[in-house]
Order: sequence, then C-alpha cells, then structure tokens
Amino acid sequence: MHKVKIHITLKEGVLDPQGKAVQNSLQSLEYSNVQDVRVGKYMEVYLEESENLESQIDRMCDQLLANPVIENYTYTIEEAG
Amino acid sequence: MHKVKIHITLKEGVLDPQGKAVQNSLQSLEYSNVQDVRVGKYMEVYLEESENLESQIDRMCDQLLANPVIENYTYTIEEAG
Amino acid sequence: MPSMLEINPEKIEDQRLYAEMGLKDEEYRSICSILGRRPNYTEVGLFSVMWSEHCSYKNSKPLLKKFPTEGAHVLQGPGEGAGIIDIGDNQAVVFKIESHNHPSAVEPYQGAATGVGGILRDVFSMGARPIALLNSLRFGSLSQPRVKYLFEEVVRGIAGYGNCVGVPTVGGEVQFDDAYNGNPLVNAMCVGLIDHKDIQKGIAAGIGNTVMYVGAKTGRDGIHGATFASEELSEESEEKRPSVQVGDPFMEKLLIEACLDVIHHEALVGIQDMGAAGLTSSASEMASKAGTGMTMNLDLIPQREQDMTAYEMMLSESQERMLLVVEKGRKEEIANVFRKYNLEAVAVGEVTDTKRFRLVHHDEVVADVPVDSLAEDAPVYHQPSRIPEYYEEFQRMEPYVPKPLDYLSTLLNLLKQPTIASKEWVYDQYDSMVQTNTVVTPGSDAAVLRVRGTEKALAMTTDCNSRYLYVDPEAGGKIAVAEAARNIVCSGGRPLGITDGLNFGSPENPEIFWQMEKSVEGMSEACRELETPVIGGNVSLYNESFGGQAIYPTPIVGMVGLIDDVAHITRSHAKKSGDLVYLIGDTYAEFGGSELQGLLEGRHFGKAPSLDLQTEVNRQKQLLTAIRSGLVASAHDVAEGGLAVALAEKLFENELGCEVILEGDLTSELFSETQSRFLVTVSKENKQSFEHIITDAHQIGTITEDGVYRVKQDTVVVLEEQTSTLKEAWKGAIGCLVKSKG
Amino acid sequence: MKFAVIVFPGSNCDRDMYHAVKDQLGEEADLVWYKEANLADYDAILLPGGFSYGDYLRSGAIAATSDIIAQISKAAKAGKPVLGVCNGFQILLEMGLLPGAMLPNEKLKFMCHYETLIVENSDTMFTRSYDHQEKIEIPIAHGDGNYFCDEQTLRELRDNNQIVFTYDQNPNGSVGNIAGIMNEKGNVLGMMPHPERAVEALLGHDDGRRLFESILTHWREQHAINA
Ligand SMILES: Nc1ncnc2c1ncn2[C@@H]1O[C@H](COP(=O)(O)OP(=O)(O)O)[C@@H](O)[C@H]1O
Ligand SMILES: [Mg+2]
Repeated sequence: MHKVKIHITLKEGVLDPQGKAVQNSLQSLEYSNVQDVRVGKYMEVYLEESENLESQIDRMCDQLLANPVIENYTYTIEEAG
Repeated sequence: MHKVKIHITLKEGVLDPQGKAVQNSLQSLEYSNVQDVRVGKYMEVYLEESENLESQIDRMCDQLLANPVIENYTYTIEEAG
Repeated sequence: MPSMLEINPEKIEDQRLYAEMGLKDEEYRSICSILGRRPNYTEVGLFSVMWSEHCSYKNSKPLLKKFPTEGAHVLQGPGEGAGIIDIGDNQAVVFKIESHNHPSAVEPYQGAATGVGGILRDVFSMGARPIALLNSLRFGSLSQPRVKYLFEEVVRGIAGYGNCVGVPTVGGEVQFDDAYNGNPLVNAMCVGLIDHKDIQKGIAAGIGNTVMYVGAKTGRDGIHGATFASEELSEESEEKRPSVQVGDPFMEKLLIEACLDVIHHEALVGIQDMGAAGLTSSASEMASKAGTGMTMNLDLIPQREQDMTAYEMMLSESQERMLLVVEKGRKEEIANVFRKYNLEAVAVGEVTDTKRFRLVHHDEVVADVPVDSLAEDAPVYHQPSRIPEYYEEFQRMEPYVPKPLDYLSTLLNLLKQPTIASKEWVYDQYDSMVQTNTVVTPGSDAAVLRVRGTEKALAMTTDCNSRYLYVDPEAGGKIAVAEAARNIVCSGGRPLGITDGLNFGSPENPEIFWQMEKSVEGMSEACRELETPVIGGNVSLYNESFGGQAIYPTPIVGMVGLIDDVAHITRSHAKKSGDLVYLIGDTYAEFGGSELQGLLEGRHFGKAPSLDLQTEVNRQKQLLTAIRSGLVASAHDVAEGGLAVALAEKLFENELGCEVILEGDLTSELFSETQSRFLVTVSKENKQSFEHIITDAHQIGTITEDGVYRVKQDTVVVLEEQTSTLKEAWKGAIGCLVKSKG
Repeated sequence: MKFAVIVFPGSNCDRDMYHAVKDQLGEEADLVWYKEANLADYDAILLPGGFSYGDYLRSGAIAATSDIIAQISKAAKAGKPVLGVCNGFQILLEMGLLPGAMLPNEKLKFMCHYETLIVENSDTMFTRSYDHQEKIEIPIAHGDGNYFCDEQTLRELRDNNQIVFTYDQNPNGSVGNIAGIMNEKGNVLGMMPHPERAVEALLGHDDGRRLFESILTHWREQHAINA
C-alpha cells in the first residue's frame, strides 16, 4: 500500500480570499510579523499497488483533485503499512 | 523571513465527509485501487524574524488556524528569501 | 475505559462505574431489580443514555403534563418525532424544535450544523418534506472574543447545513445577554408539509419483520452525547467527549429524498431517525411503542472504525442514520429504493414477540433487557421548588421609572443594541428562498411560505424574551406565547399551535425548578387562551456556565399559523406615504426587563410588563379580521424598545418618514414595553372601516414622503432624525460588533 | 419545447427550475436523474443549483466527472441551449464548457439576497427578451460565486460579447463584475444568480421569467425555420 501526500495550492496571481482572511485575523491577534498567508489543500490518498503509479496520480490530479485553471499540485509517495 | 508550512488534518475517528466523497468519486473514475482519502488543509505562512518562533506558531495554530477539538496540526519552518 | 467490554458487573457495582455514565445509586439499584441481576457494561450504557434527562425527561415530565396538547386540528401531539396539525385539503403541517446547546458550546460549527441535521430528520422521518428551518439563538456579550467566535461559527454552521440540504432558513431570533456568556443556546426548528395519507410512525410492529439500518456508518462519535447534554458544562466535558459529531449534509440530502420515496413503499412498516442515544433509543422506542421486542446482530451494523464494541455502537451518535422496520422477506425491495441514491440499507435485526431488547455481538448475547424498561420505566423526579429571593425582592420594588433622557440618542442606542439591531448579518448567510415558496423572507415579523398548488400560506416564527422570564417566569412565559402569536397575526395568519424548546439551568436547584414550573404554567395558560396547543418540543437542562451561573430561563416558542389566502399576507414595513399610523392598545410605564432598563442600568429587575390574555385574544382577533378584510397596509407588534423602535423598524425597508403626535409621559410612550400593542398603517380610504373593526386603535400620525422620522408633542417636535441615519445605525450594528477587536 | 432538468446527488434547485418551466412557462419538463439519462429527446438542458456531491473538494468538481457529462457536452456541441445556474454554472466551468473558475466569495460568507444585474448582451438566445443594458432584479445564493479568469480570457470574453450579465454592485469579488457568461457559440450560458427564483411576482420579482421565455422564443423560431 502507498500513502500519497498531495499538496494543492493556488497558482500565483490567483486571489486567495481565505489566505487574506487568515492573514488579517492573525495580524489583528497581534501577530504583526505575519507577512503573507496562502491557504491550500492537503490530501492523503491510500493506494494499493499498481503499475505506473506516478502517471496514475498525475491523472487523478488533472482529472479531479486539482483545477488547472487556478491550482497547482505536488505530491510525494510513501510506503504505508 | 521564514516560510512556515502548516498541515492541518482531522483527528483520527472524526468523520471526513469530504474525504469520503473524493474517495467515492475516484473509485467510480476507475481508480479502484484507492483505499482511503483524508482531506485536510495546507497553509503557508510567511513570518518576519521573531523570538520564540516555534512557540509563536504553536499559539497561532491553537488559537486560530486549527480547531483543537477535531483537528491536529504539524509544521515545518524554512528560510525564505 | 468504555472500550473494555469485559469490565465485569461486580466491578461496575463495586467501583460505582455507573456513576461515571451519569446514573445515580438508586437508579443503578432499580436497574438491578428490573433485571434480577447486575447489568453488564453494555447494559449499563443502554440505561444510562435512555434514563438521561435528554431521552427520558425524568425531571421535566411532571411539568410537561401541564401543557394543553389537544385541539380539533391536532393530528399528532407530543410523542413522535414531530407534531402534526391539519391545514385542510388533506394536507398537514409538521413541526418541531430541538436544542443543540452543549455541542455548540464545544464545537460551534458542527454543533449547530448537526442540530439542524437532527431536527430535519425528526420531520422527514414522519413522512413530511421539510419546507423551512428556523432557529433561536442566545449568546453572551459580543464584546468577548469567545462569544464572537461562537456567534460567527454557529451562524456559519446553521447556514452550512441548511443551505446544502436545500431547505430554506426563513426566520429566527438572536438575543445577546451576559447570562449566556458561558453557555450559548442553539435551538433549531423545522417545518414540514405532508399529505395525511403519508403520515409515518416510528413503530416496530409485526413479529418476524426485518429491522434495517440506513445512512452513514457508525463511528465513535459523540459517545455519551445524550448524558453529556444533560450535565452541567465543566472543564472536563471537553475531554470527556473523544470526538465531536461531524455532520454530512450531503448524506442528509440523499436520505431526505430516499426516505420520502420509501414511505410510498407498501413494505415499509415503521421509520425513525437515530437522534440522541442513536441506535439504542431509536430501536428500543420503536419496539416499545409497538409492544414488541427486538433482536439485533451488531456484527451487521455498518461500521466506520475497527473493533468497535457493542457499547460504542449502541451509544454512538453518528449523524445521518435512520432505522426502518420492513415486512419480512422484502428487504431487497427496500434496499433498491435506497440504492438509487447511492445509499445502503442493510438488515440488522428482527422484530420479536419477547418484549425484550436483545443484542448479539460476535455470537454472544451482549445485552438482554426488557424493552419497556429502557423506553418507559425511567424514573420520574418531582424536584423540590423554591421561590428565589431575587424574585420576591423584585416584586416588592416600586415600579422602575427611567430618569429623564435625550430621546434621540436613546433611540439610536436602542437601535444599536444587538438584540434589536437588524439581523441581516445573520440571515443573509442563509438560503431563505430555495424551494421557491418563501413569500416573506427574514426581516418581517414572521416568515411566510405559500403552499404550492393552493391559495394557502403558512406563517412561522420563533420567540422568547428571556428577560421577562428572568424577572417573572410566569408572566414571561405568557408573553413568549402571546408575542409569537402577535407575529403570526401581523402576517395575516391564524395561530395553529406551538412547539417549545425549554432551556433552563439545573432542575436540581430548587430555584431553577421553580423557574421551570412557573414558565410552563404561564405558557400553558397562554396556549389555552390563544388556542394554540403544544404539539411537541424539547427540553435542555443544566445550561450553566463554568462558574455555575445558570442562564436566564429561556423557553422558546416556535409557532406556525395558517393564512387562508395569499392575498392576506401582510408585512411589517410601511408601504407608502399618506397612510395613517395607528397604535392599537394603551401604553403604561412598564420597564421591568425592558431594553431601556438594560441599557441604562446594565441589569434587569422589577416587575415584568403585565399581560391580560383576554385583551390579547380580542385584539389579535380584531386585527386578523381587519387584515383579512384587506384594510391593513402593514402590521408590526410593539416589542423590545417599545413604540419608538417599532416605528423606526416600520420605516426602514422603504426609507419612508413619519409624523407622529404623542401625548402624556413621553419616556413611557416611546420606550415602555407594555404588551398586546400593535403598530399598523392603513390607507386613508380604509380609515372608517378599520376603526369600525378595531375598537382600541389610536391614530397617532401619518407616513410621510420626506424620509424623516418625526415625533411631536402637541406642536413641538421632540424627536427628529433622517430615517436613513437611524437605519444605518440599526443595520450595521452587529457587523461592527463582530469586526471590532476586543 | 421539452426541457431536461439534470438532477445530481445534492442538487437542490432542481424542482424550482422544473416549476419555473412547467408552471410558469407552460412547457414540458422532466427531472432527469444523473444515472438514467438519455438526453437525445430534449430541446434544452438545465443544470440547476444546489450542492452536487456536497460541493466537497470544489463546487461542481465531482459532478463534472460523472457519466452524464458526455451527453451534456454532446447537446452543447449540437447547439442546444444549455443553461447552468449557480452550482450548474460551477459544473460548466469544471467541465470546461465555459472558461474560468470559481473562488470563494471575497468575504468568505454565503450570501442570499436580490442583486441588480445588468444585461450586457441582449442578443442571445437566453436574453433576447431583455433590453441592452437593462437592469433586472435576480436573487443570488452562493458561497463560491467569485468568478475568476486570467486577463487574456477576460479580454476574449469581452471581445466576443460572451459576458451576458454583470452585477451592478459586485457582491462577491468576481472579475469584471461578471455574473454570467456564455460560450463562443452562444448556446451555453452559466450564471450565478437564480432566474428560476424570480418568475412570480408573489415571491418578489419576475424578472427571471423572460430568460426562459427567450429560450422558448428562440426555439420556436428555429423550429419554424427548420419545419
Ligand atoms: N437567527 C435568525 N435566523 C434567521 N432570521 C432571523 C434570525 N434572527 C432574526 N431573524 C429575522 O429577523 C427579523 C427580526 O427579528 P426580531 O427582531 O427577533 O423580530 P420580532 O421581534 O418581530 O420577533 C425576523 O424576520 C426574524 O425572522
Ligand atoms: Mg415582531
């Protein structure tokens, strides 16, 4: 079994209303040293062994998990019990 | 400047309807080898130098970024330009 | 450790482990004598949840008996998931309110969301399509960061769930008071519509019939939720609950559609939602109501986690689950109905003739108890009651009269009080229009929904001014019911009945119990006079904050009324300039528990405003007659903040002005909270006919074009301001408070 | 004329859309469950609002991978009117039938109220009954209605007259105040505001009615020509 850790982040240039809101709240909580916040998604996908694992994950991300108009993705693969 | 990468995930045993919906969708897209999916948040927080960086980040997470009742968090700190 | 099933019965007794689950010594002894032996761990669990206040009403039963529950149109009174009232044409309205206070205090978003989910299931499990949601919320002072957080998240949670399932949230109320600082109240109400022939019951009838489980899998969520809801909030309660229930409105939406399909299947015998105490309560209640028994094989329960014990499965409060009883041999047909919606319905047990509740897990009998002992035989406590010192003192006081004031700044301050200010910040987050039946959206006195395919409409509201209940629970209880009815009548409806959400502190405190008793007596009397039977409700006790400070007595009234013809639908806002302004009823100096008192004194004391129910009934009848005769352009009840506030609220929507002339003591005329008063506008042509019907209407002025709110005494202007300025203060107040730091 | 209202798991404005067509327009309509769909017999496809698949992951994303999508694309290609409202718009974006993507509302709150829209293009099969630049009142009800596209795409949308509705007062942060756009061919319209909620004066406004009437008028003309 594999544990795939996928990070999905907004592309540069895409407005991040959530990140802005978090940044404002942090700053108003006296964390004045906060410069910027970006919010994305983190997924853990558990996969049974399969051929061409990487190309499979790429397809999953392109087809469903990320929206290429606004998002980028990266992932790492680990062995899982 | 520091770039803090924060991962926020649901505690074990807490229902993850979003993860389930993604899992079902992937499975019906013929990724039948998907065993489980958990969806969490990923944040990048850019911080100016400050003392006690770690304890500051811990407080931020406890106070605002994560909901300690249902979520766990982990983070790593990197140097950023 | 709950998961250690094999803690043996002796140990449970010796170490009083039952006490940790909330059972008293004498309750444990009574279980032993019912069983003729010591209960095992799972069985103690079953009793502990079924005998909790939340499921058994053991402390409130004697009080609930006082409510009038019958009426010619009542098709289903208290006892099932929700009450039902006939509205003609073989249709009926189904409604119920339920609290989710403690879960919301711990995790406000999910607590509120799952509160909405639970009340929806109560309604659609009756076979009704949910057509509207309302809520009633209480928070502490918005100056506290924790309160702000609770408020924002609760509203977001209600919105998140209701919007997703596609049931419009059409109304409610929010009040803020220090009394709720440590203990917010989150009550959700659902209204449904049903054809008589579709009415379902939660019964497990027919020996040999199959018990089926549908919906989300069972996890370890909210174990001991029911007992938790019946205990005072303590620091430990945050630890006690291993995991908070998380709602899945998407699953609920599928369940709604599937269940409303399956009720037309002839093989369906009974259906009930799994609410508090999950499988235990739904299964044992269904069997008890049918006079049967039930056996379940827990190995068959769909499980989300590994190695769940019988105890955990039976006490889990995972959301979005239903229990069905279907005719023997027909489970496949039923499963097919659910399959369409990607839901699995699985057979988990059988109806028996033993009147026993028997559970098998891993081929072992893990519980075997008389069904009625769980559902029926919980102890009933008649708690002692004592008149609180504060009440006697309030009664002895001279009437409170505010010192002279600046009328304009007082009015502005009142309009900015979050309890009075516009609730748009709240209801803008709710989808109030989905299903396209909402005629009157939030912002008027009551919400109104047309009944598609007929000329009829339903008006609905939630109300409870807990300040009056604090100063005088009996008077306050009457007022709560009367105010709800006023809101229905102002909208053009005839009140049909109520559902009540009784939120109080600890019943074991005699002074709190006295508050409960008096509130219920006051409400009952009003319900009798106004002919609005109580068709269901909910009790939430032990609402106390960390310091042991109880909340104000808060018995929320959810009321539904019938509008015979959509042409009678009336709003609270003045419509056009030139219309005459009438105040119905006389005004006295009554300030005990008023907004003005709170504003000036920072607390509430003295006598509550008096209420004469006969006068109330007469005025409501006359006003409704006038509305139905088409004589009333707009109608609004006079409530918090008195006439001055009611008048301002009438002008905001269309930014009109008014010129009103008052006599007598202006502080009282403007700000007193004398009951049974209405503020209406009438077009000039209807003046005579209107005055003919309404016997105690005083024409106090006219609506004007110029957008200025103007009050005169004789010829002297005593209060004057642009309506738009007043509106700005009122409209933005809550948003400002939420945003401000502090 | 025969309309298909596609029902996904979690759709919740499907019946509203159905009533708008059936009761107000007086035309035929079916609620078509996403699993059992054959769309060949329908003259127009309506994708209603709601929370398909709970809007988990991204609004409309999971619905946009379901089997029926191929048939919707086919209908769009054949030139049939395809209207996506709210969640339906989000699905059209996720399918790629329309350009751009939806972000959460700028203020991160769900909003439900009437908005004033400006009809930017009244020369479409969806808007021919409106005047150019006419202001109409249509309710919004969404949490993710903040339309985003890059500058290049925005320029193209403008150049091709694909922007059909804009907000008079931008409520959610959408690029260019965009409330609704169509494809280049002009037969696929996506919009966040809900015209099906504004078809009866009893419920407030009936400005949305003419959108459905436009579709019908267009279809009748087409049929008169073809026949
Ligand atoms: N929590 C809420 N949810 C939805 N609507 C609300 C809520 N609170 C207040 N409202 C709406 O705001 C309007 C004014 O409420 P309120 O001041 O309590 O009126 P009233 O005093 O006439 O009961 C009503 O239409 C009510 O339904
Ligand atoms: Mg009112």
